[in-house]
Amino acid sequence: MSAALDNAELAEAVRMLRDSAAGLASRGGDRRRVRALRFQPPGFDPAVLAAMAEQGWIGLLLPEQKGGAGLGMTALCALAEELGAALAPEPLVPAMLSGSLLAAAGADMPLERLVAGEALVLAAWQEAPSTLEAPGTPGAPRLFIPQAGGASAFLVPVRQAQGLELWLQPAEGAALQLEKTQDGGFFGTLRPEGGALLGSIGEDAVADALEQATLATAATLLGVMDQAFVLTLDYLRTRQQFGRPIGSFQALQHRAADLQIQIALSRASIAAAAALLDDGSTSRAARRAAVSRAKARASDAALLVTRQAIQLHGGIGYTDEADISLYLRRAMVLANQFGSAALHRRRFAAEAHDDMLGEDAA
Amino acid sequence: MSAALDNAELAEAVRMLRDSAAGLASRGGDRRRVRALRFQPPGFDPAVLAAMAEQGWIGLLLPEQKGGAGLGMTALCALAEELGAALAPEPLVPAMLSGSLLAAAGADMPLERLVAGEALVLAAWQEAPSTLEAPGTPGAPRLFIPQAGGASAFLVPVRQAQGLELWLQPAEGAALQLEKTQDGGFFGTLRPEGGALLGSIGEDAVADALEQATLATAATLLGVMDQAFVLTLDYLRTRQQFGRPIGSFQALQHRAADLQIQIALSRASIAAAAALLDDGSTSRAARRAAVSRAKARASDAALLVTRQAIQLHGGIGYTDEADISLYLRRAMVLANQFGSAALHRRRFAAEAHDDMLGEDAA
Amino acid sequence: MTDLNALSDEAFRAEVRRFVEAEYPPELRHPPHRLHWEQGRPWFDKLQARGWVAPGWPREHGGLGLDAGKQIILIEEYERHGVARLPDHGVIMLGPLLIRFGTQEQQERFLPRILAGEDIWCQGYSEPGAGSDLASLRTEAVPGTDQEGDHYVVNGQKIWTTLATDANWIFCLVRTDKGGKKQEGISFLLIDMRSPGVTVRPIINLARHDEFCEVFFDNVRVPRENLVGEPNKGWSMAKALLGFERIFLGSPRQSGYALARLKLLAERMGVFDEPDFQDRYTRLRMDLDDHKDLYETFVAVLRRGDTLGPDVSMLKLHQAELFQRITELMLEIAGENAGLLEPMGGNRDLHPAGQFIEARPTTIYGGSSEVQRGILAKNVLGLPG
Amino acid sequence: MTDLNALSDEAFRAEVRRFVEAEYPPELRHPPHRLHWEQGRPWFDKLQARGWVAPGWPREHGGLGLDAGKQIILIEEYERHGVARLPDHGVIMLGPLLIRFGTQEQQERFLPRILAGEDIWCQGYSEPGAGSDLASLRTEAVPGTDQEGDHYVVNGQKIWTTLATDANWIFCLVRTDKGGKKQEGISFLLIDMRSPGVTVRPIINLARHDEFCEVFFDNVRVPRENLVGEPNKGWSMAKALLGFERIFLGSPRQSGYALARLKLLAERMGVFDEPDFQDRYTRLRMDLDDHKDLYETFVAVLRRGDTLGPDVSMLKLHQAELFQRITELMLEIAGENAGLLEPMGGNRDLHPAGQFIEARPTTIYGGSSEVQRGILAKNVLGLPG
Repeated sequence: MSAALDNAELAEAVRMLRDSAAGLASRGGDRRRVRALRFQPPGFDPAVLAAMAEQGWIGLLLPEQKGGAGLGMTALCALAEELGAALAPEPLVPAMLSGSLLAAAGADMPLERLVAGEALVLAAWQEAPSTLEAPGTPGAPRLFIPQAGGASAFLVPVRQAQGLELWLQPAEGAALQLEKTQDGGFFGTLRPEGGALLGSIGEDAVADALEQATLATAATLLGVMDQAFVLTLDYLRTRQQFGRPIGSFQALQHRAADLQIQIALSRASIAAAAALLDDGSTSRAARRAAVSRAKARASDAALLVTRQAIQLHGGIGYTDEADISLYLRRAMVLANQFGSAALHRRRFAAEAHDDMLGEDAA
Repeated sequence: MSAALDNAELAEAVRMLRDSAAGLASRGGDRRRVRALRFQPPGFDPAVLAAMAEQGWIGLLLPEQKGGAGLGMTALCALAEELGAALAPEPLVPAMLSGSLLAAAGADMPLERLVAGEALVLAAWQEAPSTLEAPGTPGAPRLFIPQAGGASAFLVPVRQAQGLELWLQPAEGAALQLEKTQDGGFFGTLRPEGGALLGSIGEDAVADALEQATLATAATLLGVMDQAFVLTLDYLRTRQQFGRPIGSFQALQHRAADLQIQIALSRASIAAAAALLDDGSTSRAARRAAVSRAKARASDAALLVTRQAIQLHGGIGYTDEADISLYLRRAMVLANQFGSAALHRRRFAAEAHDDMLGEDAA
Repeated sequence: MTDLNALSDEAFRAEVRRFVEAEYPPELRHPPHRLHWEQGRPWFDKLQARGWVAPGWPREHGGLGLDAGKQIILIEEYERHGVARLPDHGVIMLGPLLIRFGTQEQQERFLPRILAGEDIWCQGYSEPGAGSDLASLRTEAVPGTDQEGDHYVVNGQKIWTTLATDANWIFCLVRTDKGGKKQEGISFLLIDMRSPGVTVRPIINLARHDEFCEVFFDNVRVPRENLVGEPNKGWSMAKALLGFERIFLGSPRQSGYALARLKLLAERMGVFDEPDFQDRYTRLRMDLDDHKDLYETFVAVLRRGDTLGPDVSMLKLHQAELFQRITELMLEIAGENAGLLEPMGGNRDLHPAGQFIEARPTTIYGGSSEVQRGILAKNVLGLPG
Repeated sequence: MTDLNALSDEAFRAEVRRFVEAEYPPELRHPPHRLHWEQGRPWFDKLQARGWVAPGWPREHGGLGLDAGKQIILIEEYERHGVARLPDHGVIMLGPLLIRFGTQEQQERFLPRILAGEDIWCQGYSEPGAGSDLASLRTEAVPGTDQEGDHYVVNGQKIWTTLATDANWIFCLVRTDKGGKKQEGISFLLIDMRSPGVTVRPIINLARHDEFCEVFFDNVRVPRENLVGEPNKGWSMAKALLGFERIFLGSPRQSGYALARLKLLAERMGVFDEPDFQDRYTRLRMDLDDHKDLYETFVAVLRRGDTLGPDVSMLKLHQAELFQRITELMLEIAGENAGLLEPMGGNRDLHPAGQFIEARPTTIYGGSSEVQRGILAKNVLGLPG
């Protein structure tokens, strides 16, 4: 973990990650690629996912002895933000989630292939919408598997008397249904059946892996809203109406200021949660509260910013051909993944300690 | 009731009421009077209250055979709006509430004196903050009696085995505590003791009287916010900054537009509730839902409008000497009287029928 | 034909309700998008058979001659039943304008073909450079004369033209004089879309529907007699045309229907009884009911025979934002379904993403919320420039 | 004196905490209003005895010479303990300005008297015609010469002068040149308030406290040597003075304390466990914690020794509005107590009306929220004029 890195080393690692992200999927540049992949199975480019694996990103969080980069959440959040800004449709965060589960179950072989980009294994853990619980009900349909059409196999947690087991079910022959998503990808519903037992896995390991995926999703949303805002500011500066740039109208300026504050709050909240997770010494409750706060903020802010981005673009914002619409669609897909804002507010209320409060009040 | 009047007659009665209100306490003109009465017991001018009685306002809702004017809630709401706009501190609505209770208990003598303006009898019904329940607990302190320092006697509902009784307790010698309110008036807390039994009173009669007082308070709030908005628009048109009237700044214009919508919604909601109560043929649940909706809207909107009125006045708005502050203070006092917005939302949720919904949805 | 105006409001409402319940094609109720002409044709045929194509036109021009109160009832019943809007710019916009400003020749030439469903009209006002700022439009019509007579040559582009692909005629605001104030020098021109030089390109919108179009004019020849009213007076004519239909942009029906779908979704997601949801749902219900009361005060103005003032902007603003807030709550409670392209389980009433997207343009089109707030501030509240 | 900068942050924080816990008068913790000089005097004496009057001034001028990181810790600990702000414009505003722009004579004349508590300074910037628009100020200083030497004659009025009744000196921005741009022609002048022609009128504010004043100047003679810096350069000097203190307008402490009081009130009113309240309370807590994280990113800038950019406006904006939202919820749950003039049952921490009112000016003073949004839009987001 990043505890091994000092601040300067971490900052350098983050800078390098952002640079390589820009090489593979630049913030501003590849919306043509995104459009070309939309609604065409599997909804992403396997070659790009393989290139991401080559960069070491699927193994980013894994320790070096497992073939990983040994980096932490601060690094992952930077990477996720860049890929969010670039609207990269490749399922990197789901692949990393699988990596964490495989590592926890000690399943070295599939892990090696996943990390190397040779096989896309996707976790089929979810049995209800907007949840962070993986009950592992035998036979229950597994829902909302992102970009499921591109998987070579699925990881299915199954509850047995003695605890959770992790099963590997090949995609070939699986009862899998795909549904198109707003951003051009595909959610899969899997009816789990057969496959091979990989090993048992602890509840805490599953919870931690989902915690990491949640925060990485918040960071992805940060990239989405940030880049949508950049495009919107460009539009406000250049689009003329009533004889002047619309960005000179005070009501729109004030709205832009409010959006900027929401983006800044999201960024600060995500960075603080990442630092907390990387610290390792904090309690599980504190980590859960921080992650929930970051995800709730990012989900609400991303929908607000992308919605307002459409509004500020006026008529053109409501066309499918305007790139700004791609950001709204991505935000719609990610906002409730790994828990809606409402779920995370409830979790925060249950977990957070009143650290700012109380001591000074009579 | 106004059922006896046709639409044109009602409109004429409302017009005349508004005119006479303007004579006694004009919308724009008597803020000097209001200031002079502030924080000086009893917090209002008994001579003005007597003049209101002479106009027939205390008996406005009472049938003619009880010495009343036989008008309905549409008329009362118009009057209350005018008096709210004028910030009149006289406790007209509380006096009318007493009138309704006395009439229901068949206590003709005190009613006559109240309606004639010879004695101010105030209902001491409330045992908790923000409530519309009058449990009548014997001996329990009665709270938040408006302008209690000016009462000659209190009406105390007391629950007995057979139902509610109405007692008349003289103010002289009563255990009464006064507290200053933001608008310069006084809330009284009465420890009920002794007095004379006036008669028994039905639960429904109490509930109906409180319903009417609630809606009249919403209308008072409408007058408060409306006049605060008028003053604010004047200020926006005249106050110069950065070389032009501040009302020409788009962000302030848009905020003014939003406030106008809230005022219009309040007015429409109150008028509809008044018409419903005057109709008489609607169910109790529908009446309760309509009154709650009107009061919730008026409470929220009045606080919003008066708060924004302070903000739009800038530094001067935060001085006690600026008249605009009087409207905020009045709104603070009235907003939660006869139930806060939160209470009325809960009541609405419990009582309202989904009349706009359902039939067309699959 | 019975005089519908002679019926009581209740009798007329019952009459309309009977008609739509008996005759309106059930599969077309509450369509998620504007219908194309061919899709709505069966309903048009029913209207035509009954003589109900143009409720607001005077009877001498083939309309029903309904007063405003009856027209409101008609539209309320259509909304209640979920009757689709047909491509109706000819009936709603052009007809009244020709009846008021057109020559007898223009009336005789165009009105019967609208009633017969032979001409389908679309409206060419907005331009890429002039969205909310309509007065700055640049599509240009230059007068000329050739062997076939006086005409205009039109060059330029229109955008957000609703259902232009279905139309054979377009009425346009075009610039005929570049001097003077921007609002002046604009004329009202009727253009046959089959003329050489007219190109239509559909625009796919966020709902992935092709309801809007761009229309390009490249040296299009338009006969002089297709000018309506005086030259350079088109702007004031178009504004005068803004009739009582503006009230329907503020109708509570759209939000009411959305709220019913929100409830359905909340039940499906199992959150309907959760206190968080109940609190927000109750606020929305109260907003809707208050909106309905406000709407009725404007309807009362029309029933009295008065005309609407600029304060009707309030209705449109509040309805659009209420509709949006309802669909935003849908998105929040829908879990991952918020990201689906198609309805949940194929049920059109369970499509939070679609309804959320459907609500987006309501604050943009028909005068954006920013423009409406400006109108309220300046024309209603009297705030300075 | 030990070098406080040499202590670790933790040791320094502990040192400050020990000091305030031992020495700060308990009855002055978390006062609802700014303290008058005489009320705060006992605390000033403690600071003076310890040499802590001016933490930010260099040691050669009698300050503690603390770096920004240490100063932040000091203020955080003061805030945490509820230490009142004294009338401190001399220490916070004037001192640093004289140290940077004043002559040696000015420094020697004024700085020691600030440290000794002999001179109490107030700040004369705002004027009735120039609230958010400071550059348009009109208080005028006309140069002249008489038998006693070069001087200015000052005429005009200042407003919102904090605690002017307590002060014997005022530093003012005055207009010395009416030509050119509004920001130019403004000079920085030190005025003895005991001079003939100076009148102070306290303004009672909404909290019914007299913290603000008007100050009138009627032909006030001010010696030439009381001018700081060059004539007509006062505006840029005053702007240069906007130091890291700006961050404290965005400190989470005020909202944190309000939230604690909200919780107390909710418990007292019996609504704390109600789901409606819990939902809104949780949102406010999350807002506060996110704000704290954002605040820390600005603190980190200062700790690195960098200066704050205009984006610090975000902090002030968000904190002010969060504080207001917290007190608005107080009002909503307080029932009729929302209308009381005094605290509930005499308990200062249960005074929803007072706290609601206390929150009102935070979006007006110190750069109104409207001005802050303009700064963000133009100076941070680069939106045009």
